[in-house]
Amino acid sequence: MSTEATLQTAQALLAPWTKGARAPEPDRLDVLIDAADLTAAVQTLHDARWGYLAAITALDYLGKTASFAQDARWQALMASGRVPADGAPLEALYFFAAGRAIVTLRMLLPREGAAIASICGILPSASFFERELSEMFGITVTETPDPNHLFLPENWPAGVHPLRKDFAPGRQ
Amino acid sequence: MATILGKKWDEALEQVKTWARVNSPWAIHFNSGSCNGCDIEILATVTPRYDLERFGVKLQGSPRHADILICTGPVTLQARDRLKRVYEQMPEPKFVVAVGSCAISGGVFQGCYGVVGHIDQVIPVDAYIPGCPPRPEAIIDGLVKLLGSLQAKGEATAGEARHDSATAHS
Amino acid sequence: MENETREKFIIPIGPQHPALKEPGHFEFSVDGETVTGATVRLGYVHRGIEKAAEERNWVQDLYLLERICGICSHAHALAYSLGVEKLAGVTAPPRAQAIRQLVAELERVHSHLLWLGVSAHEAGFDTLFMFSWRDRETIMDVLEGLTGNRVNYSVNVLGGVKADIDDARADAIRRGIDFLEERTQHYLKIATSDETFLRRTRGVGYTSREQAEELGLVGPTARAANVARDVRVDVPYAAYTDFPVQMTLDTRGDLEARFVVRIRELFESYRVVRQILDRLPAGELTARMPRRIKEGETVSRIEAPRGELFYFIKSNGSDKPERIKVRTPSICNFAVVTGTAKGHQLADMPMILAGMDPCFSCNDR
Amino acid sequence: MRLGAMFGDMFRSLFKRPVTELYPFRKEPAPSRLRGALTYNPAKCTGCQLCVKDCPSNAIELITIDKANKRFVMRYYMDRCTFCAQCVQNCRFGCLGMSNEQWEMAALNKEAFTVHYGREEDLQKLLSTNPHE
Repeated sequence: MSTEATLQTAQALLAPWTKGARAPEPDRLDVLIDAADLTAAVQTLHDARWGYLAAITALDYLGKTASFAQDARWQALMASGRVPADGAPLEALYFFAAGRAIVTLRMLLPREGAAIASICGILPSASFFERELSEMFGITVTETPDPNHLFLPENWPAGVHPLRKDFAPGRQ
Repeated sequence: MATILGKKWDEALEQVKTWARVNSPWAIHFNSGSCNGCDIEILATVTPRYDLERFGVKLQGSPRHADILICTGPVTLQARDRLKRVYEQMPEPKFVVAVGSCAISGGVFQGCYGVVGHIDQVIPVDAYIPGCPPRPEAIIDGLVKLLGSLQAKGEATAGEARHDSATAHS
Repeated sequence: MENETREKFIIPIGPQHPALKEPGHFEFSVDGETVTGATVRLGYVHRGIEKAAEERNWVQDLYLLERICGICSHAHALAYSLGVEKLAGVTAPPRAQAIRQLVAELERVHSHLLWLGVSAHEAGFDTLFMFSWRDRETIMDVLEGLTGNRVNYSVNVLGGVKADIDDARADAIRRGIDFLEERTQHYLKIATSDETFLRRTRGVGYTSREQAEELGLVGPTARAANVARDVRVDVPYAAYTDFPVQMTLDTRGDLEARFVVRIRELFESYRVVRQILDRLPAGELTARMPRRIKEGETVSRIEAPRGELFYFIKSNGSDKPERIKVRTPSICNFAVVTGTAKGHQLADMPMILAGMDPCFSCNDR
Repeated sequence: MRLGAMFGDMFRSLFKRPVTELYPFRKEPAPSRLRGALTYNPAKCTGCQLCVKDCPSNAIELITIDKANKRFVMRYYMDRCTFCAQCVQNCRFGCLGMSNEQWEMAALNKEAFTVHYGREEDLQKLLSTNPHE
């Protein structure tokens, strides 16, 4: 199957939850979804045996809130009243790869109290990625089988998340 | 008379100690956050081509058996206490060799949040081997330099004992 | 009844253990000698490279990221440079791409031989350990002569490579490869025929194809379970379109299959290295790179010796990256230890762990 | 199915020349491209600072003695250097290089690792103004 066809299959599969889609590169497809729909979307990809989970990461948009003015997900988040007007969002990225094609599920999360459902029930291999996501970005992954730190020491201060933009590494 | 014999005995003992220390130093290797580059080069020095055992150096698993602590890498948050503990467990006299640029100064990892610093901010270091990673020959060179300094130090101590016994005799 | 009354016994191994040269902590819960569960704790070599990469410029990051791992340093540097070049819209010249692939394959040879020795050591087969490391020095000499350093070759620059290959050097590489090919034949024979060694590998650490896919394994560990996943074939990068490789698969899924797959991959590497040397494209070594990289995001994937290496790079248009995500192959493959440990003897655990070729410094970053 | 698959290798090794190199008693020349300590040619330096800018580990400092006459002294921290040769790549005037002779740099104290490169008179001038360096 060609890369385009593979991507089209994924697009069709994910259509029920898609809030927007874009193709940043010829072999990539970014699908914008709501955080609440994550497990359903992953389940669909998994049931259709579409690709494998390549990575999970997140981005911090501190000071870049303006770039979301047109984003439906951002408006929905603002409407929910969970975000202070100047609170820059976090964006969780779930990469799935099938051959050359890469589909990225992108979800906006509020900065305070960011939470996302675990996909370990569908893909057990996500456990390490979810542990990393929660300690590095402070995104709570609900019902993940092992919520402990993966990389950071046990005595790492609570509420400090190294990969957020407001973390400035000072010499210890 | 007893003191003279005692001094002679001390002198001989010092010489035996130095001989043993210099001819068969056992080493333990500790990775406190290295990229593996130095570790595989240390491993390469004990394999047939470089064969560190020519100098009596043997890699040991237990700090209790080791005379030399070979450290690689910058010290990470989680490795700091372990490095200290391994060092404290080693019997006296003990010597530390820092292998690689990051073990000496932090190298490229200076300023990373997971890095506490370099080896000599945590434990005292006796020999430094720069390189990223140093060639196995350079590691041997560093160890030979360290053993040379031990020999010189041992001879000086034995010399002192000899000097003392000479003054006691007169 | 026995099982219920018996207390669960947990054996911690590590972080400082004689089996591996790197710190990692494992906890095996055991019933007698039989393992009933395993967990892993990482982070002893966590330096915070991803964060540090956001604070340095694009060129400095190349060398920082290269030092994520000393064994597959070229894979990291290559994935990063290809990604940044893609973002900047620059393509490295064909000669540079071919040299990159050549070094990548030589690195695979060094890594697999290293692994062969270390895992033989875990099995108590120190003769094989010493012999394979003796022969590995051939490839180290080749790499040192070609790039100027035995480890952390720093052969990449953004936009190309530093080291060129002339005829004399090509001959030196060919001589090294010829010698190693003969030795590798011998090692393949040993790994598949020595009775004592097979007792340690045959049927140990078995994963079925479905299990391997479920656990998300990558690289030789997955290919040993017949999962056809190889970035070099699926998404050819550098010069892999001009010098393609064959995927090496095995259906058995146990430790022996992992040995066979890795050793057979060596032959494929030797073949490709010869092919590149014979048909090395002429031309420049570097293309000009801008200091500031255009705004954008990209994904760069590489087949490192241990499996798929995944880079996500985001630029904000300045001379520093906005975010670099590194997903290393080992973190996917750890599932093979935690997933298949159950039911094995405790004494087999070091072999199973070594069989996936773990790299803690890759994981922890 | 056989036992002792490597006995043959071991037996043959007994009659072969040992593979062990006798370093440090016999030294083989290092490969020509080996990246050892940095070398600096003060006559060619224009003080553009490009080497300093891209150094991943801040191993180089370029001290200006007299900008108009292009007199610079390079302070090189050998202990920080990662020997990546990016500075050599960056230098457009060919004043930097990496020595394949100076790579046995082990020392028993760290002071030995901070070295100054430059013209003799510039070095003296620098060291006289900074007695601690």
